[in-house]
Amino acid sequence: MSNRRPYVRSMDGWWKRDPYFIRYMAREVTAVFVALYAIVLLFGLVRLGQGEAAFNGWLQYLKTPWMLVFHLIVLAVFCYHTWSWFNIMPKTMPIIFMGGKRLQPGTITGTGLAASVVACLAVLFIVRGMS
Amino acid sequence: MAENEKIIEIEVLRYRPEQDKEPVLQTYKVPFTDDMSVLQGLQYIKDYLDGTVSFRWSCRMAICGSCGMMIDGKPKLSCKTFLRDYYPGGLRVEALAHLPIERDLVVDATDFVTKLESIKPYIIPKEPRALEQGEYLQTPQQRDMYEQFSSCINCMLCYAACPQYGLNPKFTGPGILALMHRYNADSRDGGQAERNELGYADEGYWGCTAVGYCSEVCPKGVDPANAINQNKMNSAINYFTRFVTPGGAGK
Amino acid sequence: MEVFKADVAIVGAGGAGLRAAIAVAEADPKLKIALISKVYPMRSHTVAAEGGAAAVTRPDDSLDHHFNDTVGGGDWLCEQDVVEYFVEHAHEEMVQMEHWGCPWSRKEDGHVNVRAFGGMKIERTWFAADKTGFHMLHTLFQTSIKYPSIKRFDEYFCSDLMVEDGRCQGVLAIQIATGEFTLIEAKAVIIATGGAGRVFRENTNGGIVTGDGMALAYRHGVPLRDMEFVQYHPTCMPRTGLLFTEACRGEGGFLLNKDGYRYLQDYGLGPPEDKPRNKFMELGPRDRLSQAFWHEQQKGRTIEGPLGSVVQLDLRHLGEAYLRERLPQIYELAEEFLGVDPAHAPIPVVPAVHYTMGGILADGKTASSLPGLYSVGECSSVGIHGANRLGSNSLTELCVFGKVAGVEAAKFAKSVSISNPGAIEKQAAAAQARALGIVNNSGGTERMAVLRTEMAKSMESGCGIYRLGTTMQETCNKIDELRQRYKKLKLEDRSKVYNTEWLLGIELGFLLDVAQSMAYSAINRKESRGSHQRIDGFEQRDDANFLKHSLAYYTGDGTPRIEYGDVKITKSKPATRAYGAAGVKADKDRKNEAANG
Amino acid sequence: MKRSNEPIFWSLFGAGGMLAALIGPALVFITGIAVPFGFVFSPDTMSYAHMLAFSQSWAGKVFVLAVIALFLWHAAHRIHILLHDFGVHAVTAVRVLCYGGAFAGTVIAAYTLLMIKA
Ligand SMILES: Cc1cc2nc3c(=O)[nH]c(=O)nc-3n(C[C@H](O)[C@H](O)[C@H](O)COP(=O)(O)OP(=O)(O)OC[C@H]3O[C@@H](n4cnc5c(N)ncnc54)[C@H](O)[C@@H]3O)c2cc1C
Ligand code: SF4
Ligand code: F3S
Ligand code: FES
Repeated sequence: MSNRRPYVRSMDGWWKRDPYFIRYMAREVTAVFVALYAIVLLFGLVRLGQGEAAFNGWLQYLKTPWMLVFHLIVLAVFCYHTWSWFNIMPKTMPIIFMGGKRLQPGTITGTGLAASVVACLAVLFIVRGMS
Repeated sequence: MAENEKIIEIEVLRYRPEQDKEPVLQTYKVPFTDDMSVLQGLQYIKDYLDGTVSFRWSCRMAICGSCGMMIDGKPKLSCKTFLRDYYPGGLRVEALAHLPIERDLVVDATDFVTKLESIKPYIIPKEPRALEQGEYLQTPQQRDMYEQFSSCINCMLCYAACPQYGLNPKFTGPGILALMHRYNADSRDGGQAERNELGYADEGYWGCTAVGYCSEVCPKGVDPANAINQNKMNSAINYFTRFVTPGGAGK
Repeated sequence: MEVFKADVAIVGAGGAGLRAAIAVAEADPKLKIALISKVYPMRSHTVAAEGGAAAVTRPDDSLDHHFNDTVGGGDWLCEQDVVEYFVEHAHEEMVQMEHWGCPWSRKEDGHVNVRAFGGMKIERTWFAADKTGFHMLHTLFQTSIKYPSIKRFDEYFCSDLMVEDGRCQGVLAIQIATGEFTLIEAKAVIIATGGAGRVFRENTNGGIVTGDGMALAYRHGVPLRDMEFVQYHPTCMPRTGLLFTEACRGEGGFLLNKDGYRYLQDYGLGPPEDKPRNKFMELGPRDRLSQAFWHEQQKGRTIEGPLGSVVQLDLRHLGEAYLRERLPQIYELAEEFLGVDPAHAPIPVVPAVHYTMGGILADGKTASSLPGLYSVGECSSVGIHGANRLGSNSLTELCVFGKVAGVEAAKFAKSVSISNPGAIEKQAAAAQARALGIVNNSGGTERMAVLRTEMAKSMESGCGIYRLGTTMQETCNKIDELRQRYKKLKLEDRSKVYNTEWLLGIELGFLLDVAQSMAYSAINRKESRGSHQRIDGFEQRDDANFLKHSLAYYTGDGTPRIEYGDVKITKSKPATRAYGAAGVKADKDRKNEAANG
Repeated sequence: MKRSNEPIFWSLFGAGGMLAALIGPALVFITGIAVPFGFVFSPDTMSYAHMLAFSQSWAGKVFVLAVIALFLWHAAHRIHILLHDFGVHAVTAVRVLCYGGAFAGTVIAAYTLLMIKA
C-alpha cells in the first residue's frame, strides 16, 4: 500500500490572494455595469415604442440625481473596460512582423487606445452634428 | 564574509503525509549573504538545521524547472529569487499553488506530465524528409514564430498562477497549451488538425478566461496567455466555417 | 516488490538516455524499454548546456579537421578509431535533431547556422541561441513520447544493478514518491547517468550530477577509465560555479586581468586580435585557459574582492542588441545573479569544474566489459575526449553514441533471455536491504553535509587545475577516511514519501567511490597531459610511459587498483599540442614532414 | 474530445467588448450625462422626435440593436464566467440565466425596433 496522500488545497477566496487577481476580477465585474447600462437603453427603446409620453417619462428619469451618479460610475467603468480591453489585446493576437521587426505589445495596446479615442470623438461630433 | 552575515527567518510550509493531517508552518533562522538565493537558504536548512525538509532542485540556473515554489505568495523559481530582497522582513515558502502537495515543497506533477504527453508534442512532418536531404529550411523569421513558445522549462509556475486551472484541473492549462502552439506554429509541422481536437475543446483554449497572470509569472517569457488566446480566433473561425471549408469539419 | 520485465532498461533520461531509448524503439518496436530517471527527463543536466554541438558542416571544413582538433585537443589520449566514427556520424545526428524539431539558430537563407568554439579550427558548432542543451533535451524528450514502447519510470532512483550469470540483467529502483522498490528485469542495461561534477566544490553541474552510474558499474567490477581527467571551465560565476558558455568567447568576448590586459597572449595563445580567431587566444582549449588563470593568480594579476580572485569576461564591445540575440541566457544570468549588465560592465569569472572526461570503460560500440551492460554519455568513456574534451563535442556524443548504444543493446537483448529470475529477485531483496540500511542506521553520528563538504574541498585542493604529489596524497587519504566515516552516516528523515535525505545519502556513497577513483588515478599518473597538470617534477607529457589509459578497479573497502590500457592510434601520431601562432607553425611543420616522408 | 460551443458566445462577447471599448465611454457620456443635464449637446438631441426618426431609419435600427444586444451578450458571457470564478458551479442554471437574459433582451429590442414603423 502506498503512503502517498497528496494534499489538495482549497480555492476558497482565491481572488483575494493576489492584487493581480483583484484587478482581474475588477475587469470581469465591469460586465455587470455594461449589462445595467444596456438595460437602461433597452428600457428607453421600449418606452420609445410606447409613444411620446412614455419616452419623456424615461427621459425625465434620466435626470434624477441617482441616475447621474449611476452614469458617472458607468462612465468610469467603461473607461476601465476600454483600458483593460486593449491591455489584453496583444495576448489575443498572433505574432505580427512589420518591416522585419516584431510588433510590440505596447504598440498594439497604444494603437487600440488611440482608435478608441478617435472613435469616441467621432461619435461625439456626429451626434452634435445631428442635433 | 562572517562580519556581514545576516540572519533571515524563513517560514516553510511543511506537509509530511505520514504524520501531518494538513500542512503546517515551521520557521527557521538562516544566516545569509547577499548573493544567496532562496534555494540556497533551503539547502542551508536541509544541511544544517533540519534534514527532513524536502524540495526539488538541480541546475541552480533557472533552466531545469525543478525548483518552483510560492515565495511570499507568488510563484517563483527559488534558484533565481534572492534572500536579500526579503530582508529584514523574512519570507514564507510554500509548495506551488493549485497542485496537490506530495510532501513539503514537492508537488505532484503527474497531471502536468500526463497532459504534456497528450498533446503530441513532436513534429508531425508537413512534408517527410530523409536525413540525406539535409535539414528543413526555416528562415529566422519562421523560427521566431514559435521560438518563444519553445522556451518553456516546464516549471509549472503558470499553473500555480492560473486560477482557472486551480478551479478546474481538467483545463489543459497555460504551459502545455503554449507547447501545443509551439508545434502548431512550427513551419515544419503539419499536425495542427490533430492537436486542435483538444485545443478546440472546453479543456483546451476555451478553458482560459484570459486572466493573463500565467504570462506575468513565467520566468522564461513564454507568454502562454498569448499562445492560448491567439488561438481562440482560429478556433472560432474553424467553428463557423468547418462545414464549408474542405476537410475543416474534423470530428 | 514490484517486478517489471523489460527487454532494455536505460538508466538516465538525459540527452544520452533519451537518444538511446529512441534508437531501441526504432530498431524494433516490439522491444519493451524501461527508461528510468531520478528526475523528470527534462530536468536532466543536459538541459544546462548552453553553447552548442559540433558537426562538420561548412564546405571549407572536413572530417579530418574535426578529427585532428579532437585528438589534439585530447592530448592524444583518444581512441582514434572511435573519434573517426564520431566525426563521420556527427552531421547526420544533428540533422536528425533538426527533423525532430530542435530550434537550431538559422541563417537568413534558412540553413542552420554554426558558430566558433574553443579548440575547433573551423566554425562547426550548431547552436540554438545559448540554450542548446535545453532545446536538444526537450526535443528528445518530447520526441520520445511518440514511441509507445518506451515505458518511463520518472522519479525512480536506481540504487543497484542486477548481475547474474556473469551478465547484467536488470536494475533495482526506488520510486521516490512512495519509497517502494521496483525490480526492473532487463536483457540489456544501458547506463546514461551523466557526469560526477558534484565531487568538487565549485562546479557548473546540477545537484543531480553525482556519478551514480559510474559508481554502480565500478562496484560491479567494470573499470573506470581516465578518471583523473577533470575539465575546468575557464569562465564560471564565482562562488556558485554557474557557467558562462564558451560561446561568449566564440562570439568575440575577451578575457582581461586586473590591468585590463588580455593575458592569454602570455601563455602561448597569442597574438591577440580584435576578432575571434579559431584556436587563438580566447578560443584556445579549456585546460589551457584555466591554467592561465592559475598563473595570473600566482602573479597577483587577478582581481581580489568579496567573490575571491576573479578575472573579467568582457562582452561590452558586442553591444546590447547582439548580446540579447546570441547570448540571451548569459545576459540574464549576469544581470540577475551578479547584478552586472554585460553590455556595460565586464563579468567577473573564475574556472570551475565542468566535465568528467573519464568514465565507465566502453568499447567503440558502448559495450562495457560486463556482458549486457552498456554506457553512454558523460558517465561513459568511449574514448573520444582523451585528456581534455573540446567544448561542443559532448552534446554531439550524446546523439551519436546514444544511437549506437540503443542499437547495440537492442541487438544484445534479442540474443539472450533472462536466466534465473529467482536468483535475481533474491539479489534485489538483498540490495533493497542495503539501501534501507542507511536510513535505519541508528548508531550514526556523521552529518551528511559535513562529509560532502570535506570531500569537495579536498578534491578541489588535490585534484585541481594544477596538481602536486603531496596534496594528491592528502586527498587520497581524506577520501579513504571519509569512506570509513560514511558508514556512520546519520540521517534524520525516516519517512518513505519523497525522502530526499535518504537519496542524498545514497548519492554520497556514489560520490565518494568516484572521488576515490579520481584521486588514485591522478596520483598514479606521473606526467602532465591535457587537464592533468602536475607541478612537482612531472611537468612534461611522457608518452614513453603514459600514453596509456588509466583503469581504476573497485576493491570494496580498500583503495582502487590502478591498471593501464593501450591507446588506439590510427592516423594521428602524438605531437606537440600548440595553439595560437605556435599552433599554426606546428601544423605547417607536420604537413611538411608528411610531405617529405 | 468534444468541440466546445464557446465560439458562439465568445464571438458575441468579443464583438460587444470591442464595441464597448471603442465607443462605450462616448455613448455613456452622451446618453447618461451630457444630454440629460444639458451640456455640450442641446437638450433635444434625444427628444422623442429625434429618437423616433433615428429608429425609423435602417441604419439607426441596426445601430441601436447592435449596441443593446452586443452589450448584453458581452456582459452575459463575463457574468457567466464571474459566477464560475466565484465558485458557483450550477452550470446549466447559470447558463440559462445569463445567456437566456441576453437572448430575451435581444428579442425585445429587435421586436420593438421592428414595430417602430416609418
Ligand atoms: C553548464 C554546462 C554546460 C555545458 N555546455 C555544453 C555545450 O555547450 N556543448 C557540449 O557539447 N557539452 C556541454 N556540456 C556537457 C554536456 O551537457 C553533458 O556532458 C551532457 O549533457 C551529459 O548528458 P548525459 O545524457 O550523459 O547526462 P545527463 O543529462 O546529466 O543525464 C543524466 C540522467 O541520469 C539520471 N540519473 C542519474 N543518476 C540516476 C540514478 N541513480 N537513478 C536514476 N536515474 C539517474 C538523471 O535523472 C538524468 O536523467 C555542458 C555541461 C554543463 C554542466
Ligand atoms: S510557460 Fe513559463 S511558467 Fe509555464 S511552465 Fe513554461 S516556463 Fe514555466
Ligand atoms: S492565467 Fe489562466 S486563464 Fe488563461 S491567460 Fe493564463 S491560462
Ligand atoms: S534549480 Fe533548476 S530551475 Fe531552479
